[in-house]
Amino acid sequence: MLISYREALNQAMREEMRRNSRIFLIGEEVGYYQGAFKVSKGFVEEFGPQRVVDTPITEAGFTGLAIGAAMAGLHPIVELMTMNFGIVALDQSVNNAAKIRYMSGGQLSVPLVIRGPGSAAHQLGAQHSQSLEAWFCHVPGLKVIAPATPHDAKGLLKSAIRDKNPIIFIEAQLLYGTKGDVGDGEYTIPIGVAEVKRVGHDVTIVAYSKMLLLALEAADQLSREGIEVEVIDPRTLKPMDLPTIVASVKKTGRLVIVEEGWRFCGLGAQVAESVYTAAFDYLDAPIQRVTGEDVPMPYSRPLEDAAIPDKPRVIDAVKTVCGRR
Amino acid sequence: MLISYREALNQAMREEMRRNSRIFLIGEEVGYYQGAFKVSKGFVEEFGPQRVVDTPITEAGFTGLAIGAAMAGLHPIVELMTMNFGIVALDQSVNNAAKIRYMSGGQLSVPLVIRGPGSAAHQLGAQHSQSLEAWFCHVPGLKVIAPATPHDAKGLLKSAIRDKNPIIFIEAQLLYGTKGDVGDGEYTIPIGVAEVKRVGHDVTIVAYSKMLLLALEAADQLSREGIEVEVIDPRTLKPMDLPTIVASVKKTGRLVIVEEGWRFCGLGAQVAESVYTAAFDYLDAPIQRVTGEDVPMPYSRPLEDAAIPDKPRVIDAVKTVCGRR
Amino acid sequence: MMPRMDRSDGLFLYRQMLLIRRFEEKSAEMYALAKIAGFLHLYIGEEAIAVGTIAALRSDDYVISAYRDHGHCLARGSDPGHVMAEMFGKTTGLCHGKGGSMHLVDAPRRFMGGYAIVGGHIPLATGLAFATKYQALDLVTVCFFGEGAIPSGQAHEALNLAALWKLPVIFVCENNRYGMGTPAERAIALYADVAETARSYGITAERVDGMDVLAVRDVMRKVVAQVRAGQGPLFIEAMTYRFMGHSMSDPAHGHYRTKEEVEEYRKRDPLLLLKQTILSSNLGTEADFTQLEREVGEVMTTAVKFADESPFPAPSELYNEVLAE
Amino acid sequence: MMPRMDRSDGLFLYRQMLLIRRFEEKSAEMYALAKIAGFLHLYIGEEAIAVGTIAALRSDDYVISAYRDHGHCLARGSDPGHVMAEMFGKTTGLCHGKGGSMHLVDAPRRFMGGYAIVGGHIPLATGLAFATKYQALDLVTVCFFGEGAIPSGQAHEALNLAALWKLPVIFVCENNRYGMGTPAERAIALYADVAETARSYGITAERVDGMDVLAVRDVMRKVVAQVRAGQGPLFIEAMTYRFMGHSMSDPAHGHYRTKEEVEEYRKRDPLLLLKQTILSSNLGTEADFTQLEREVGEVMTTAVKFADESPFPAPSELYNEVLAE
Ligand SMILES: Cc1ncc(C[n+]2csc(CCOP(=O)(O)OP(=O)(O)O)c2C)c(N)n1
Ligand SMILES: Cc1ncc(C[n+]2csc(CCOP(=O)(O)OP(=O)(O)O)c2C)c(N)n1
Ligand SMILES: [Mg+2]
Ligand SMILES: [Mg+2]
Repeated sequence: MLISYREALNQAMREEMRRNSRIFLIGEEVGYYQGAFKVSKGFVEEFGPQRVVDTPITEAGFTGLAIGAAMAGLHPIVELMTMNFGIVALDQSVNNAAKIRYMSGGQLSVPLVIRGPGSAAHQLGAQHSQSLEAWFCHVPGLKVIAPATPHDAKGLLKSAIRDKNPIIFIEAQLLYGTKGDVGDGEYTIPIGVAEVKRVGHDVTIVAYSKMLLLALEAADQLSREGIEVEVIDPRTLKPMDLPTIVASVKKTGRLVIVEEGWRFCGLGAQVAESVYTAAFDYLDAPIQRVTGEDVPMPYSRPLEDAAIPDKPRVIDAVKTVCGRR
Repeated sequence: MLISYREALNQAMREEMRRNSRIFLIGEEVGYYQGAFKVSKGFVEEFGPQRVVDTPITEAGFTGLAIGAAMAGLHPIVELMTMNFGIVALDQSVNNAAKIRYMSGGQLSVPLVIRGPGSAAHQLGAQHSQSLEAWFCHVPGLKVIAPATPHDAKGLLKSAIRDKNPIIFIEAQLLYGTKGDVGDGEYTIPIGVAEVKRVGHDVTIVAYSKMLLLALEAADQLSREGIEVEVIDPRTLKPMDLPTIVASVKKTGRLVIVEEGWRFCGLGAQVAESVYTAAFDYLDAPIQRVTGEDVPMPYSRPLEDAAIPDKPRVIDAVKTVCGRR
Repeated sequence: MMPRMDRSDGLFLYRQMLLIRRFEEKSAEMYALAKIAGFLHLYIGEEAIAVGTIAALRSDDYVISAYRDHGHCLARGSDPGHVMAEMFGKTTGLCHGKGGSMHLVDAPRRFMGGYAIVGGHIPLATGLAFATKYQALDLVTVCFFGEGAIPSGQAHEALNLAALWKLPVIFVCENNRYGMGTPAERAIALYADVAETARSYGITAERVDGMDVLAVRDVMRKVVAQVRAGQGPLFIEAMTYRFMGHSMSDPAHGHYRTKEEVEEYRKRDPLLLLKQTILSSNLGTEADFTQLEREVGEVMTTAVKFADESPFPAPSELYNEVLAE
Repeated sequence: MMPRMDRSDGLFLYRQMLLIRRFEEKSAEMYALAKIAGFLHLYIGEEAIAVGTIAALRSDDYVISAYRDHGHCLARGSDPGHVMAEMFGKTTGLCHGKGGSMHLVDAPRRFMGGYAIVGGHIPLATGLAFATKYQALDLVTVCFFGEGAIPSGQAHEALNLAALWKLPVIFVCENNRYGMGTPAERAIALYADVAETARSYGITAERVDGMDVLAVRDVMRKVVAQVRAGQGPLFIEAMTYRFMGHSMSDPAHGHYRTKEEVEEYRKRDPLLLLKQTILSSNLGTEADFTQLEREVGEVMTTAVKFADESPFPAPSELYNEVLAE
């Protein structure tokens, strides 16, 4: 079945909500409006307003409410209209969701998914365009997932909803319309398992979310120039499947990491550091990172384009790491 | 003059507030209580309650207020009772303080210092013990400073207060009582300049804030065992003085990074990645990181001790990187 | 109460509202042509609030707003060409193209910006007011926000600080009855009397007909005088209605309200109301209005031409204006 | 209103308060001996609120608190030995030593934890109540917090949600007149009537003498019945006073209040008041109180012995209980 990323998320939540009445969806405009990006289309009609809960614009309040509900045995899915608004709820996700289990010596748990679009769309300006995965990945007690394809989105969201821990599930506005095959039956994808999206032997690219599509396009073009790129999508950002990445780097000897977030202290720095440590003697050249630029996101299109990784920059980085420039 | 870190901060603010009436201090208990950790001792008496402003427990509110005041030409110093409480004000520091200048095309600026103790003290538990510098360092538009000695604290706080940008100034509860010489006259220390705190040729350690003291102790002990460690304190975490670090690593060929924050996506990952890139051919062994463990901070002393870097671990890492284990 | 108005005054107010109306219509057109991108929130239907409020201010008073900010910026006297250029992302824009529709800033006119995190700019407003009081200036600060911000924690923290410290700030709640697709009664517990929120801080609050520019100006003249005299903050709930969708991605009426409801409110179009008053009190003729249409039409043509012909910023400008020197 | 009370009942309430009093005194002692570390906030003077409130609850109702939580936990019936062991950081502690004084949790007794970010647990309380309502259980949730949390944004977001969705939650504001060193009048705009805060959400609010355990229980019995019957949230402002410093690092009276003020309030010591009532209504004799003292003394001796003799967690337990399997 060829469906959009948006529909894949919709199916995942729908299937799980049918299985388990303790699951509910909560967030701004998730109900009667069908979701700001229409991810929860048809939900309030099927599950009713008790399980599809529209909220006021109070992310700290309703995220905290969801955490409390999880502590009492429900399984909430919090939709953040965009991940940007998660900043005002960060105290709840970090100080409560991530820590309650540990602080209570395992007495309480917080089965909870916080999901919504991260990263830039087109020209939404500085306060609406940021990639905060490095922040979430820094925090023990959280799992972080960022699928790139409809298939991964569906399978991973289902796993996230069945998990007993708080999970940050990062989507992307520009991915919602992209299409992909999700097969016919139900399925889940295990959390913490990367996927080799393209096999190659010259250089490894690690890329996730929107950046995976960029990496695959770049790989296609590079293939025509005789460079065979292996593209790995970690899919789960934390816990990250380092063995898969390291195995590939040991084979290719070269690594490029592509991420949309700010460069300094971005997730790619951690991936690089881990790989350097695990494959120090296998690397033929320093790892290259292609990242968002270290500026608040400008509104103007040419500036925004300059601030976000694009295919030429990925290709450049691959050539650099291959000594072909 | 031998004074405590606490007194050094007090002097820095006092001298600057005497110079410039636009500077004011705002935060919980900074006035009549003299600061939760007595950093602003004597301030309300000298400068009056208009310039030493006690607030309700509303970090988002008063940090935002300070940003607005900065936009209108004042120069606020926000004291966060501890950096942990900065999480509820993060929307203000990240979406407003860091971005307003850029979003306004340079029309507005936000000269502002947000200061307070980060990292763990002793057994304060998970919600009161964390090192969030990696988060702040990730954000363009912020400068981040974390001095380890009274001398650096004073000189850098004065520079921070004279800077035209929003600055996160991270102190440490366990440093407040430590003593050091600050000389006699006024002085400033430039932002963005690291200092070699100990010269050596066998291995470089990069460490900041409390961890610098640990690194220096370890270096002393290692010296007795015949390993001469060069210890560098970046002091400013962003912008980081990479040239000084890289020059040292090119000399020693070995690097250990010590930080108290969580390992995954910690600042050390970025330092490592930068050094690997800049000194790939000079490194004799993979860089070692000594970090906080990836767990919410446990209350119990033996567990807390296990979660935070200590001298044996630093020594171990140095020996590992030197191939001496 | 019969508002005072003479001919030039009446026509001035009408012209201001007309300018906003035509500007917004033109913006919608330009959005359809993809000259403007991102989120675009139109102020059509709400013009009387910006115009009536700002007409009661001095040019050195501060004004700050949320993301639906074109109206406030234009009412403050910003050049429509520079505003349009900003929305085109051009280098001649108010913010050099870095802000965009949601983040207009015109510092010389004391228009301190539009902000896109609901509730997040309200603390900034208290800071502007704090700064004027600190400097013993007799300035007031006006802060515009939608009723959707009423439940947000940041709004409450700011209201408390304003009341506690008697800051010279006027909170203007533009109650257009919806926050995106959510009617106030599904978001605000005491939706029937939003001003009760302010009263719970001891802040005097009044409701005004936000479709009647004269009523708005009257009430604002009164409260501006009170606030300027040092009586502390005030809160105005201006009842209004947005005639268009929440943003350009939301249909004009949507499923959350009926076409009939929109039509009903359109009968109280603020431009229509003022025009009727002017005509019926013989302060102007149809010819005057035809003349104003022509004038404003020319202004808009010039503005769009200016925006269109202005250059885009060069990618090399990306890193400018992140930090102040 | 004359409270209903019989002998066993009166002595039970006294015993509960006495247990808390002696526990807190013992804690202070153990803190001086460095058996307990970190922040330690004593509940001495406020015992009537926890005891009176919890006496009105069913054992399956939920209770949640802030960091001054020993009293609530003990009133809920937790074993003093396990509580003390937690504060000693021992593996037999309620939370295996991972929580500490500020984060006591006793899930079987539905004591859902103490939390240390002021205001941050109030949304959790609405979540517990949401979960019970969702499951159509006739449970109530009681949320304790200090008056210092009243201005916090998270408190307000939670109050609005509770009111909007008529959640079965009772907010109990322990107004001890100070947040650390800040008297309520310097923190809360309408400090003279904190309950006005709740009323601005349409939540019925009452004030009660928090030194009179019978008055507290009476009012709680009434409101618990109302809330259990589905009438939505309620708010109680319990007027009290803390006899000790804010925490162990704050002197018993401090500079922010006078010794005389403390002495004045001590005359209304909740234990004293109840004892007088019991004696004067001939429900008990001095001998009964001597007996209770002995019993409670033994409980405390056993508790301290248990805590003292229990083992510390092994460092190998560090990573347990971060994530649920
Ligand atoms: C913290 C936050 N959450 C969510 C949003 C998304 N959002 C943008 S506008 C809006 C509705 C705001 O309604 P209101 O305040 O009434 O203003 P109006 O659009 O009616 O002028 C929402 C939910 C946001 N910008 N910020
Ligand atoms: C968000 C936040 N800011 C600051 C603190 C530091 N702090 C701990 S307790 C306290 C005072 C709280 O007073 P109140 O709520 O009245 O409770 P009480 O201590 O009187 O019981 C403060 C400021 C904190 N824990 N959380
Ligand atoms: Mg609205
Ligand atoms: Mg208090």
